[in-house]
Amino acid sequence: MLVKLFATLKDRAGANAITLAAEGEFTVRELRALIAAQHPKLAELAARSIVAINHEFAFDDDVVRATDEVALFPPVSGGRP
Amino acid sequence: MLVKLFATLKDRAGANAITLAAEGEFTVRELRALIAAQHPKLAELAARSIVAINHEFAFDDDVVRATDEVALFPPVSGGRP
Amino acid sequence: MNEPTIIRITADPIDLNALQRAVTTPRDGAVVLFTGTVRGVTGAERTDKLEYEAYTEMAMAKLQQVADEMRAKFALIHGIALVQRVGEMAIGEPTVAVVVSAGHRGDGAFEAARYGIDRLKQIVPVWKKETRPDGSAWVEGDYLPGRGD
Amino acid sequence: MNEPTIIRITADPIDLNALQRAVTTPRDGAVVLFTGTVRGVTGAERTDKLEYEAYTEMAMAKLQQVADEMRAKFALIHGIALVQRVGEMAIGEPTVAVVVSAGHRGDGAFEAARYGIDRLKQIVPVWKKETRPDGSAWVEGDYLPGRGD
Repeated sequence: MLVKLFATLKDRAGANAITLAAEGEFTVRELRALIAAQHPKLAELAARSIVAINHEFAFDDDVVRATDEVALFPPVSGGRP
Repeated sequence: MLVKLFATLKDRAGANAITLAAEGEFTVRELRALIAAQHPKLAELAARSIVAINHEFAFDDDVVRATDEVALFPPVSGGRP
Repeated sequence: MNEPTIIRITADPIDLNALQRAVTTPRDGAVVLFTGTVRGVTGAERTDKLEYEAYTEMAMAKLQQVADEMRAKFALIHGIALVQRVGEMAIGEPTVAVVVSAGHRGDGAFEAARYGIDRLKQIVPVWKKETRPDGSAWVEGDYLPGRGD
Repeated sequence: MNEPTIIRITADPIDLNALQRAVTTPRDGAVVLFTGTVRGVTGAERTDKLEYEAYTEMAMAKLQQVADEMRAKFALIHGIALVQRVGEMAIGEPTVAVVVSAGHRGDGAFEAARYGIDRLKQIVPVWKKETRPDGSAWVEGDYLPGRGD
């Protein structure tokens, strides 16, 4: 499966997406571990970045399917209110 | 002296100013009476319109000099907040 | 610090892009623009066009006073533009603009713009004449200025 | 009723005049426009230019969600425009616009615009890269979305 990357994560990976060997269903927590294992450069960022599944925010217990659109990115640039 | 008129007052007078025979100093209350006496068409409006002297709001006890710039107009079109 | 204050009474259309640029200083990250527009429908009433008239010299002085009050009440704002259009306007066109810039969106630009339009509608001598299907008439407000206004 | 909702992510400059016209319905007498701009000076820091990047598909969905939330919270507002610019921008240029129309200035357009920009800055996936005299870096926020965001 493909994981889209934005901002700091894109720069760290040197690409706007990474491929991940993954099948079936797993949790967001497991997704983070898969990324860390297969893309060590992203290990630290993968642990604390935001995960989106099919354009919705996802949380550690949520289920990811290998067919979902998955993205990893830092908190958005809110700026001081 | 000249008294500038705006909006409803201008329409009623059919002119954007009226001349007023007046000398020296008098109060805004007396100004309203002078206008009513010399321009009967404006009598009713003169009693309740806003008076401005030299671009500042003026009130019944304020002093007008015949050399001041005097204007008469309705409340401004505020619109519902 | 250079803090632009733009005060204008004009027969020309109001250009919001130009006003945004004009009030924005290098320290500004937020600009709030309020525009009053010619409403074509109010309840069951229909308006075809609007004409605004100003007592220009006094209106300029009172716009400056509104800007001064805004600065006194909202210490963190930077640029201010207060523009009143006069003459004939069609439905949907901006008749008035109140524009405020500030460093951040929480620095009072929203509140200052709201205060500015409220005060402008109270003390700046401008009147509108509405043309409706049944004729035209001056629209009078109900605010009577007091001392200090 | 025809209540325009404009959602846009674009590399083109933001045209406030066009947005004002686009959100204004015949029932509207008030339009509030908020624009975020590229700040050139923040305290002692200087920024030369800014680049915005969006996760476009998700950002469009989240802009729509912000508009839906605005309508749910501010029942009297009419038109809404939410526009995020992406790509390189110079100091003073609008990077984002939140535009709200309503019948009257007290009908919640100011509050809805403020709510809109606050939510947009929390949940719409857009990031900025600042170029300063000492190099360039992504600016990260600190809002962590929760369930329902």
